Amino acid sequence: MAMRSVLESLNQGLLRAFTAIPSVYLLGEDVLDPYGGAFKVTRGLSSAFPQRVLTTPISEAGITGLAAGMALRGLRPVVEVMFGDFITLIADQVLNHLAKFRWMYNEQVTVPVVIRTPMGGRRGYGPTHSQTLEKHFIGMPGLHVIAPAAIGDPGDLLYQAIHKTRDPLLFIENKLLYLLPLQSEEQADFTIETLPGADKPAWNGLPESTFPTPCYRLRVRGAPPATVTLAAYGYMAHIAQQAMLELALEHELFCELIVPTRLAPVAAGEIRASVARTQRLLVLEEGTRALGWGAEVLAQVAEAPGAGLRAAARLAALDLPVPASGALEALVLPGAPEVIAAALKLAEKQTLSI
Amino acid sequence: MAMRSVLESLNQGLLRAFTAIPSVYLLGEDVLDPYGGAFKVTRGLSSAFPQRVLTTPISEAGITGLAAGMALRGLRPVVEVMFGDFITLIADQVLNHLAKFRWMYNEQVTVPVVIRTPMGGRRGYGPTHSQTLEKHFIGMPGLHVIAPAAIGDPGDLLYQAIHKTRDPLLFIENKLLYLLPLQSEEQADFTIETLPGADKPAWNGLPESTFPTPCYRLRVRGAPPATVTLAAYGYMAHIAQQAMLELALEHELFCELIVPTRLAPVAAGEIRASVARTQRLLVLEEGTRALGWGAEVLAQVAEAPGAGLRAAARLAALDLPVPASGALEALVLPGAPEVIAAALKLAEKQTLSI
Amino acid sequence: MIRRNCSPMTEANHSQHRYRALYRIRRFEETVLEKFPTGVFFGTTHTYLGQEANAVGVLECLQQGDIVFSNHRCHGHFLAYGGDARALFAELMGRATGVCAGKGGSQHLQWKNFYSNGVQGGIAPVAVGMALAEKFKGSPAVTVVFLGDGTLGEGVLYEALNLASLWRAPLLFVLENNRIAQTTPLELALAGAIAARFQAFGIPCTELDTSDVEPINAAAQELLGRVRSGDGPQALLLHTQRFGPHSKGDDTRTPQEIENLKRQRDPLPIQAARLTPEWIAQIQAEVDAEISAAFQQALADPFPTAEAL
Amino acid sequence: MIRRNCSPMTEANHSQHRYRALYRIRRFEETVLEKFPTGVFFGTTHTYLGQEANAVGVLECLQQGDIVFSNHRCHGHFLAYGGDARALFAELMGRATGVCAGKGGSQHLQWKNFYSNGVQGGIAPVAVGMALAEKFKGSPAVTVVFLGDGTLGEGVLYEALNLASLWRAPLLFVLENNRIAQTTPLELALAGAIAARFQAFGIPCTELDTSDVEPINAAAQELLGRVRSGDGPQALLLHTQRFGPHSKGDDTRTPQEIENLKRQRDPLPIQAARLTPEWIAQIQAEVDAEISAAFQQALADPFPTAEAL
Ligand SMILES: Cc1ncc(C[n+]2csc(CCOP(=O)(O)OP(=O)(O)O)c2C)c(N)n1
Ligand SMILES: Cc1ncc(C[n+]2csc(CCOP(=O)(O)OP(=O)(O)O)c2C)c(N)n1
Ligand SMILES: [Mg+2]
Ligand SMILES: [Mg+2]
Repeated sequence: MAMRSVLESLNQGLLRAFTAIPSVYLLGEDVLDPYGGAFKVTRGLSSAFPQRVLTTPISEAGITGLAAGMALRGLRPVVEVMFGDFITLIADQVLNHLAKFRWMYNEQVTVPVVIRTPMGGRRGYGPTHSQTLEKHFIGMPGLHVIAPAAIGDPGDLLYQAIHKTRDPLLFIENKLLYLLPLQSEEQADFTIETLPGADKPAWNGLPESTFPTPCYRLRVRGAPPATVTLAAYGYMAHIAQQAMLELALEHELFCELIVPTRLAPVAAGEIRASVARTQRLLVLEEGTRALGWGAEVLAQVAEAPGAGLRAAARLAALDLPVPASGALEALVLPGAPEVIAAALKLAEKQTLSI
Repeated sequence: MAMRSVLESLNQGLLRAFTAIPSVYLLGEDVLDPYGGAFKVTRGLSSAFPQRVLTTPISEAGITGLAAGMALRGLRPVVEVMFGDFITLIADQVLNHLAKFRWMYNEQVTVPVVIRTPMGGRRGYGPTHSQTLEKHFIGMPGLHVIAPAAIGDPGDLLYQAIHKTRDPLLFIENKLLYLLPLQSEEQADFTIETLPGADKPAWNGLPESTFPTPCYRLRVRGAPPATVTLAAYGYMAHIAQQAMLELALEHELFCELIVPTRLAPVAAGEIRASVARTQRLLVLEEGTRALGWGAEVLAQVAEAPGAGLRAAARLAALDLPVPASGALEALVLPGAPEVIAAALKLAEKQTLSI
Repeated sequence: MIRRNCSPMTEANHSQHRYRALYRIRRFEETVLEKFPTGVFFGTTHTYLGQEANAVGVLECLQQGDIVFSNHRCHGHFLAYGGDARALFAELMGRATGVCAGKGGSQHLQWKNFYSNGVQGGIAPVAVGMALAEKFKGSPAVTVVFLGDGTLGEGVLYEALNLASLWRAPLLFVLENNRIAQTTPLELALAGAIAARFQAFGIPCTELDTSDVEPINAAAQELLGRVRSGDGPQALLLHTQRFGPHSKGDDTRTPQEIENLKRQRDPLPIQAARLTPEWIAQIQAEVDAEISAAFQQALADPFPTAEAL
Repeated sequence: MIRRNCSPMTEANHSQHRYRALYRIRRFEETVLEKFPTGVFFGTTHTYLGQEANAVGVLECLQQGDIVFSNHRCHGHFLAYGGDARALFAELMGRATGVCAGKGGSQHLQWKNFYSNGVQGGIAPVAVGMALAEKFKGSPAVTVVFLGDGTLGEGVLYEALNLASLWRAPLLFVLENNRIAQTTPLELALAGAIAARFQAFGIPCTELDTSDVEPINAAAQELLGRVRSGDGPQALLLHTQRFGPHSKGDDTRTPQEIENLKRQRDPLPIQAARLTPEWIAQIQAEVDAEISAAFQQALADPFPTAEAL
């Protein structure tokens, strides 16, 4: 069997959802075959389910609101926002409508809407088509945020989300993930463990999600115990893996990488557990730093009693728009060299403090 | 002279800006006299400057875009968003237009727009009129966020922002601040120091703001050195003061309170400096916790080499919409009793760890 | 006028029924404004005084399963839909027995197929989605969404009009044009013409300028008939008058102006003219008792506790 | 046809000038599509092939200080505005000499009074604000904003129409209707009629269905004349045809369909018919040389470095 890509996996997850669940509908721009969506994740759907795949006008807020209404009336709509840069246009629908309805209406309704969108740069698309904006949506009460990496079964994660969520859910797909092959537990260079998910997100009042959102731990195969914890999600996990190999081979610095798929409610338990062993934490993210996912992870680790944290840092995009020129984009977005440098710096602290 | 309220101060700051700067315009819903805006901050402006005060349709995104265009062509527009809950509607204009233009257009333009909006609950306005949403806007490259407290001269801060900013700036006014009297340095119960603002925000590439955004340190007058640092902005600073008094008088726990007015770029240096003395930090905010201002402050403190942090915690709203019923609202939003409890808990850690 | 969709009544008790519905909203809202200063309610409120005939005329046409999405000025719609006065008072008072257990408050109601939200415009696409969902499910239910003239300023409304029209959503847009938004007169907020806004998206718009519940009901019947028979979305533009302040005590119009409006446009005397004085007195007495009891019961209801979170 | 606003030219060199402007865009865009596979450009691009007469016809009417706001499909507008081909190539190549030093890329240009942004719809209110600013400052400058048919889906556009009309912004909306948005045909995205969308907001709309630069220019002159004389915003609806893919290689239309479009609607032969073969040859040769030199120069330009951040 050929190795599946993340794109194929997601596409199959959608097809599976449409096949298994008659109440699933898709709303998105340019999603009809033969085009099948700007990034082809929806390819084949409109041919197989012409009645339930709705290609829409360029109306991100409108179709998100439509999906809310459909969900309130018993359907399970999936919305595709063509570029994640445009989730700003759905912010009001998500925050003041979708994510509020269930609690504000005293649990008398549910709003099972999955909003999928591709994020990320490194393709030279420029300042309005390259951003990583989920940080602005993580931390809205009532909204789940999930992001697959090229590990496990992203399509199944999407399927589960569509099938089981009772709340609006933002599903973040990094553009560069799409063509990566899926890694499995027999990965040559790494051991990949699926953590028990002991880390049920504590969400006041709102019952937790009803499907598993796996968290992975990766180690370079055969490496000694790690002295640095890396935490990353999505495509940054892939970059982290590249860096880990080089850190191990060239610098004899051994890391373990924690890759959650759940971003909201933020669940840092598995990261904390790793840090309890390594005492050093480097959080990676492709978005800008301030009030990012990394800030929350670091804050949760710092708050925890007896965290035993000896050094911590974040690596994120520079606090700038994403430039179009590849020459500048590479400077603004964090890559493997920056991860390596940051990890070495963190490890130096170790040397110094001994 | 009667003590001025924050509302009077802001109103006078606006009047001063209109008087001194002919390029200042105001755009907002229901801002004309005699009404003068939903919270009266703009009262008197339209009578004095009828040509430059534009009452608008209910078009938050539209008027924000208009302001961007006006600013690109040399004016200094001020936008009032009637309730901060609706800044979700301007998210795309702010993030993908206003805040991007200067850098994306290679510094060939400036976008001096001040967007004022009232945030906050405790008035029973319910889930769509009580939120504290600035956390979703802090951390957008190119956007400044500023929030006055009932300390110093909020009107002057607003005036400076309108007069001097070269970038879009979100000015957050908590509704319960409006009627508070301004505190000055001769405040009976507290000593109030204005910190030197050594803490210039490091904003890659984007030159720093060109006007001072003061940061205050408050201590209970005559109290011994503090063993806990509190950090808060806006109305939460007022709540923190109430708690500090009670902590000092009833529990002999002495805190110092750091109150920044600049929220973005996030500048935690003065907080770090205080924590270096106290080793204990409690960050307070009225918004929900995840990826909030407190997360960034905690992360910056935890990252700093030799932070000497022994205990840290955040106190924020529960991760829920803000309920209308006062009975529930008081449970969801953090008040002085919660601050006291959290500070005592932090201090107990101290006892235990000694 | 075909009333095929209404429960069978004789013309006489039909008129009585309508008067009762109008007067019930009136008394409820008067009570709200009267009691607000006593501190029993949380937050703020937007009363429906003067616009009662719109809700009563339109919602009388609803059939089992039909859906209503309302806005900030939702008490009248809720009561005309059949909502319970005590539950609504309790919601305004933040009690556990409220429509949403006190979580929503005045602008955020949900009961059966009735919904409201306090963000201008955003409800329009949600209502379109509901209408489409019922269509996709093969249900005969239609959706009615209430909007104010000021809300024509919000862009998302036009996205909703386009989508509703493109996909023939079984939906009636009811635009209540009271010629004011908070304090802003229509002229300062609206360019062009309201009806043309709907028509530009291929949505027929019927316009009415009356406080008489009868023609409003007739027009709504007609339009909902078209919606039910698959003609796609329709718009009903109701020119109307707000008698009260926007919320509480924030009216910038002169008392004289409002007195004039009341003299010319009060839906209650218009409907009362169709009843005997005895019936009027009886209905008023019954409703006065209902509303007063509802208020007192709500006032005695418990506040929600931490478990409600 | 009054050409009071145009620089004085004889009819002959006017035609030559226009042909040059059209051909310059054509050659630029052809070069972009041709060279894209070689990897010299970053990201993606949206070419103006087929629509050249719109930019040339409209922007010929600009006067000193007038403002243009353009969208994702901005190369043609930029070149017709007078933008430098080398700076545009350099921007697409991410070079330090680009229009915005490589920061913006294909969709994000700023030079003199020309601006573009790649987010559909959001530019409309910004353009209204610019127009108003010039009016408030007492400047005679007018603003032109270019929008595509697909962008009629975005709600914020209608907020902009309302505000522009209410406050009589000196602004021309140019709606380029190429009947497609990315891959979505107009029929699947638009209910009602485009002209009515403007008219509903009190904005007069002039409609034209031609690839001939002359009538487009005449209409633009007429409308900009009205804008300049304080008549408020105007709309020019240009039915047009996109010859190329949406960006690169993503055309879902049949080659046959596109061939037909080219045969019927190419602005270049229409304008060429007004010139002698000698002039055509000479202009083509000059422009070919200009574009080719611009490309080569840009290719030799340096990339920006960390200091540019
Ligand atoms: C998005 C948004 N902006 C502003 C407000 C504040 N607001 C509440 S009601 C109102 C006026 C609404 O006017 P209209 O639509 O005419 O309804 P009416 O009050 O006249 O019934 C405003 C501005 C809001 N609720 N939502
Ligand atoms: C807000 C937003 N949504 C989606 C897109 C992606 N997108 C870029 S161009 C385009 C089609 C635009 O169609 P139209 O307005 O007709 O212009 P044309 O491409 O035909 O010139 C789309 C959907 C975008 N840039 N911005
Ligand atoms: Mg109104
Ligand atoms: Mg098009």
